[in-house]
Amino acid sequence: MRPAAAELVDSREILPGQWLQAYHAPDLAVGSRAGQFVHVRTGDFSGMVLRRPFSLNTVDAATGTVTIHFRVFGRGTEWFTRLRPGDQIDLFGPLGRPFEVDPRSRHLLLVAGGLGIAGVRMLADEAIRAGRQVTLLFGAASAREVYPSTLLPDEVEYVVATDDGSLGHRGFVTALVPDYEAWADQAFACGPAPMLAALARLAAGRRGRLGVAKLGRKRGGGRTDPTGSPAARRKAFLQVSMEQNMGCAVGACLGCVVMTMSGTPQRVCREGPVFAAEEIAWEGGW
Amino acid sequence: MRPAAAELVDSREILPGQWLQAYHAPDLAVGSRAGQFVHVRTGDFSGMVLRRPFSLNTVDAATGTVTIHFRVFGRGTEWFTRLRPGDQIDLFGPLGRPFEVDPRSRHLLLVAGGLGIAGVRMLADEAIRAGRQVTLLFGAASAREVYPSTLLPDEVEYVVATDDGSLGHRGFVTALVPDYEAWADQAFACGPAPMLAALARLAAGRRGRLGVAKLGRKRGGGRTDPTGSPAARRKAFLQVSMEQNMGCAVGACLGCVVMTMSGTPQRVCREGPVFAAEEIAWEGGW
Amino acid sequence: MSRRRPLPAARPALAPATRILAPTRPAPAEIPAAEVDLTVDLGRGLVLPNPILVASGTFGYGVEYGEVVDVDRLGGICCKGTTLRARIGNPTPRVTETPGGMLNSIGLQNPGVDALIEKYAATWMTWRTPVLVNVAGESVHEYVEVVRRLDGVPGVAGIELNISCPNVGMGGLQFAIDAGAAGEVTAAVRRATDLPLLVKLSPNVADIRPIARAIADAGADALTAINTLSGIAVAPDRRRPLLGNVYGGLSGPAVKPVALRIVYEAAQVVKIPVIAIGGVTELADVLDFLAVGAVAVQVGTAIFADPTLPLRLVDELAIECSRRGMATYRDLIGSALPARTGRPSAKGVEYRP
Amino acid sequence: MSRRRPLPAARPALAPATRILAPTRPAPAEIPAAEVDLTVDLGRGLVLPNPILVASGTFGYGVEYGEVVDVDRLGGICCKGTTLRARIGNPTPRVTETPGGMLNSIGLQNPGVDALIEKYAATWMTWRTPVLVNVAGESVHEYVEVVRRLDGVPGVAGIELNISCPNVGMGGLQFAIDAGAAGEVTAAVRRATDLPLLVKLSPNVADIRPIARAIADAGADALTAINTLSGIAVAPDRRRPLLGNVYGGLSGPAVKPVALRIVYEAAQVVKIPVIAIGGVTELADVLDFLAVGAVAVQVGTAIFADPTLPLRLVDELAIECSRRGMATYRDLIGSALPARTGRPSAKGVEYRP
Ligand SMILES: Cc1cc2nc3c(=O)[nH]c(=O)nc-3n(C[C@H](O)[C@H](O)[C@H](O)COP(=O)(O)OP(=O)(O)OC[C@H]3O[C@@H](n4cnc5c(N)ncnc54)[C@H](O)[C@@H]3O)c2cc1C
Ligand SMILES: Cc1cc2nc3c(=O)[nH]c(=O)nc-3n(C[C@H](O)[C@H](O)[C@H](O)COP(=O)(O)OP(=O)(O)OC[C@H]3O[C@@H](n4cnc5c(N)ncnc54)[C@H](O)[C@@H]3O)c2cc1C
Ligand SMILES: Cc1cc2nc3c(=O)[nH]c(=O)nc-3n(C[C@H](O)[C@H](O)[C@H](O)COP(=O)(O)O)c2cc1C
Ligand SMILES: Cc1cc2nc3c(=O)[nH]c(=O)nc-3n(C[C@H](O)[C@H](O)[C@H](O)COP(=O)(O)O)c2cc1C
Ligand code: FES
Ligand code: FES
Repeated sequence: MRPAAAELVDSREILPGQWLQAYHAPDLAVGSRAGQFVHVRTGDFSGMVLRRPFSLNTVDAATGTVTIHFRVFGRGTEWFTRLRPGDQIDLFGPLGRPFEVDPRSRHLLLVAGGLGIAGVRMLADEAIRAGRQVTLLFGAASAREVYPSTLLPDEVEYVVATDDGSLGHRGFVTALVPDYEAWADQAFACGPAPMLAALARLAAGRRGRLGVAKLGRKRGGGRTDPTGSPAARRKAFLQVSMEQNMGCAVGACLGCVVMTMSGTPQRVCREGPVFAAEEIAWEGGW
Repeated sequence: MRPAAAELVDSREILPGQWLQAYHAPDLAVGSRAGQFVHVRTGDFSGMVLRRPFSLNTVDAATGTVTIHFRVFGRGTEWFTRLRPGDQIDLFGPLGRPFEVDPRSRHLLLVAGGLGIAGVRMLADEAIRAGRQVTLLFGAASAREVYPSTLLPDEVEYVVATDDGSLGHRGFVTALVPDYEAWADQAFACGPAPMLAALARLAAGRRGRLGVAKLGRKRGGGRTDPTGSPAARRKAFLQVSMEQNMGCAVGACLGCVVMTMSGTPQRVCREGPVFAAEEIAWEGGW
Repeated sequence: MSRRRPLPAARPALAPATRILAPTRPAPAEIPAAEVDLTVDLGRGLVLPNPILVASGTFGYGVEYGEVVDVDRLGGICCKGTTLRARIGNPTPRVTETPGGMLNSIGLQNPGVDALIEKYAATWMTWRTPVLVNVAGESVHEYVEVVRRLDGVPGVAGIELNISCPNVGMGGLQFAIDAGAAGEVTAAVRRATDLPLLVKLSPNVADIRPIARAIADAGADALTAINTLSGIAVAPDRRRPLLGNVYGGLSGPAVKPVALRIVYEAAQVVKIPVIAIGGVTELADVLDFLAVGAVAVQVGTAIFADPTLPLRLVDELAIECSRRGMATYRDLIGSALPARTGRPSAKGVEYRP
Repeated sequence: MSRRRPLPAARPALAPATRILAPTRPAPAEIPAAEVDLTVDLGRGLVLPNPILVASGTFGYGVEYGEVVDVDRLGGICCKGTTLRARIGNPTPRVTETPGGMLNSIGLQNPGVDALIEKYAATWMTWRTPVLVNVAGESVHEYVEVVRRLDGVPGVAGIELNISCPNVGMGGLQFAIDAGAAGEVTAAVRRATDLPLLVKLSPNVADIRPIARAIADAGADALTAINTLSGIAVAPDRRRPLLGNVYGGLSGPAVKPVALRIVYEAAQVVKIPVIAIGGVTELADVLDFLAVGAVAVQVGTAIFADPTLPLRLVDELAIECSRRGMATYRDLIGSALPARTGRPSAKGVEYRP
């Protein structure tokens, strides 16, 4: 975790208003894990004082390349699109805690809503490298916002839902989940908060519907890991990657918290951005 | 006078920290006169809300090119140096009132202190085109800050003074002026305020030293032109180009005034930047 | 999508339905932009053609930008601050840039009210755009006297009282920082004229609400907010403050959050309209200020960077309404205000970092 | 210079001499940067190793940036605001960017003073850098109680009182906006501890000087200024203010002119040291604040963009002094203040736009 100079290698608009940028950043490309993020500084002369957080979309240790995938939302993201190959930029990371895959999980269900794909994309690479099976459920408003399958590893089973039915299932991506409930050992999701909340509700009912959750049954009444610990998260069926506006991204400012079931706010940048779904107080709590 | 898109054609550091930039700006290149300036906008995403004023250094109506010559002073000028050929920028101008040369003047003395060269540079072109003789007295701290003679028309008589004597006369450029007092029909100056004030004192004493001022003697007791009018300035021996921090550059904000002998502040952007030396209250007056 | 697997039969979305991306709302019936009602009725017969004004001190007397801006398409023009007698203003430098903003200390240089009327009123009369004369003074008497001379002058559409001036009668305390003084000067001017009367709030106070209330109670027709924040800059050689007058007023995008707060608070405690000023540089800023309760906005500092901005904002506002199927921009006002504004919140004061 | 004509014989410069470019001063005897005295003596035994501190709320408890910043080279650390009992803080969003600045409304989330001591004091004790605990409360009693618990705790080098909190005993008015309340809470805390006591000024007031004086008279060892300006932002859908708490505090470069003004005014009316905060992003800002009378500065918001900034400023300040032949950075303090500060100017209040 250091502010590090990175050089833009490639920048492409892969979907309307959505950009994929590759940076040469060897320090980041080694040791980063799926679910972690970088905090990116905008131009020096700008009136923009805050960095912008982006998920590590992919990393390639061999070439020292990391990619981010972002949507043009406001001034900062607009500014990034103006960078040209060769431009230097300051990427701070890797930050936050990664997804934790149970060593016994064979079937991983990834659920992404829109830009949420950037949050789980790297997990697909990691899982396939580890010989796991991956199904990615992807939801978007319409066909023109659907993530191109060419940007996914061949091994990924890719299922699409669109709100208007212009491609794949018509409706919300959450509607696809029950079909995979039994198949999946674990699920990992990133996307708009309402989508994550719906998934959390589904996950909470799953144990009842399936009888016994596949994972954890061998553990019987053994010791319980403290909530929020990597070990506890590793056992969770559903892990979600959360978003919050950030100041510092290292846990210093308490700007980025989410309320948890324990009644204590947790920092997305430090305890997150990945949480077990059951840690989160989905209805708020302030 | 309009905000107009201009494209950077060429950008060079001609002296340490001093840049010469050429812009393609056909609208500006026609009808602009020596002494006028442009108000240049900085980058859109910057925290810099004000434009920056620069003298029109040269204009070439044939190619539609204008140049500015500036020193890197703060954030804005630093930002301009980062522009690359092909970049678009917004030049607002031409603004302000030009130097007024008396039609009868054959010998023009230009006096420039450091960057002040940018304020009188274009007058040399205009004068030579009109068949006048031009001597340029130039002062700088040392040889390394002396404006390259290669950037001047061949017809210009170029005389240099440096504070440390590393090139030309040792001392202030003002010390050179008396030698040309008799030769010059009119003088035009741009540079630091103390230099202009010293020149103004010299000019005020000139009439006494020379007996009768060369210009104006034929007019006898005729009508007098109102102070500050082009006609009145045209008769002044010494015209100076003044600087002040600017807001609007069109006369709306009253940010850029200089105090005049009449006790009313005048706007550098509108009544100036060129003034007859005798209009200015050199000691202030607030 | 070659590798898409055959989908299970479509089924109803799970309850409660979740929306993954912005819902595709039913497209509203589009109103042609030219037909959107942008007029602002401020009472006493003052109807602005649109809610985009130019702020006092940044647009001179309306004539300076003449070659660049078609003044007749503006919603209104607040001219430079005017006093009873001519003023030469403050020593230079008078302006400087600051991060995201600027400081100015013009010191109310102006020719005095009589010269103002002589020089500009006839021109203003020929304009469709109302010109509001921004009035300053150092005593209640001075304000009243200036306004009296403006009363009935054709071409003068209204008054904007700049009360961020020292009240010599109160030991130099600004009228604007004291509810009593602010109310008193407003009431006195109100008695002196039937012209539409706008009063401009200063942000340099701990709580704007009692001041806003006092001004409204004293008979103002509208509030304008904000004037500049008090600030300084240091000269490059660091031997003195940079501005000739030491103190300057901070304006520009940097102050927008403060302006939003003041408008938000004032709009909740008064019934008269509030016109917002402070850091407007794009349509989003206009929409933000309308959302917190402003009926119109003034553009100030941003004019220096882009004189064409105010007119562009007029067009863009009409297009925005048109796109959203709104027959009038007024539907945008107050959308971010709390639903019940009955009991004024004490939050402004209770703010904790 | 081929075309240079033969020069007339050199002659003495004309009187009065004019300087065309910056005079080449005699080069001062250079002091090695490492030997420049950067220490700041705040009294009561609190000596900061250098005048670059990190501001409360932006550097957590000093441990969070551990991997990136060598805390032991900082001049001081002001930790996050601490209250008597744990607080969960405000609903989200809690931060957002604004032009040249940011708004925050953390709402003083903190574990409470006892947990703070338990979790961090032992670590702080091992640091060379003094840690000042920023203390907040809603009544004089609460402040006193928190400070009492911190008194004598090894690792706690001093107190920074954050008085921008509502005083429940005064109907929610902030202590910081009222000279009486500010003096009262300072005096009460002063009686409760011998720890070095810094009190933090709020810029959200019409006149800082009576408040600064009241705090100094009540026995504070130093003032820190400024806390954030009160502001708001609007949510993208414009149906509500963006921050969960509606109000937030504005910080960053945008507020620097206001911070400079407050420091400039405070430094002229109190004899105790003033520590400046507000928009420091580079050495020039540090030099500006020293010039208007600050003895040290705190870096806040800028840390988020560049955590390495504070340490770079320490190095750059030493180099600047070295370059200018100064054996101590203290020669930079107050260079832009008026020569005679005897009769406090009324200018801050007299400001006119
Ligand atoms: C851990 C994490 C990972 C993220 N990964 C991605 C990603 O891979 N791809 C992507 O497109 N987006 C991602 N986001 C969201 C992304 O950070 C915002 O879209 C971006 O900051 C918007 O910046 P802007 O300048 O365009 O918008 P502005 O509106 O100009 O930004 C203003 C401020 O709000 C903050 N902000 C605005 N929206 C968000 C948001 N949704 N989340 C957090 N802060 C926000 C900005 O950081 C900035 O401080 C992620 C957010 C988080 C917290
Ligand atoms: C009519 C006119 C013509 C000029 N022509 C030239 C020229 O040809 N070449 C050149 O190098 N300089 C010229 N200057 C000065 C030039 O405008 C400043 O050097 C420049 O604005 C500094 O900007 P900055 O961002 O680098 O400095 P910053 O210090 O970052 O600027 C901060 C603010 O102060 C203003 N400012 C700072 N210095 C000056 C100054 N000397 N005059 C006016 N405003 C200033 C800036 O415009 C800006 O608003 C001219 C000034 C005027 C008024
Ligand atoms: C150069 C300048 C001069 C100003 N003069 C006046 C004035 O005479 N009277 C007044 O009420 N406000 C004056 N103001 C304040 C503006 O009208 C406005 O309230 C303020 O600048 C905030 O708006 P902005 O951020 O859009 O500039 C002046 C502002 C500037 C920048
Ligand atoms: C996220 C954040 C949290 C803050 N929390 C506190 C706090 O707990 N106590 C306090 O006195 N000031 C707090 N502040 C104010 C800062 O200490 C500082 O006074 C202010 O940010 C201005 O400095 P800056 O412009 O360098 O950020 C906070 C500021 C920020 C940005
Ligand atoms: S962003 Fe500062 S604590 Fe998470
Ligand atoms: S810069 Fe505005 S009047 Fe000259």
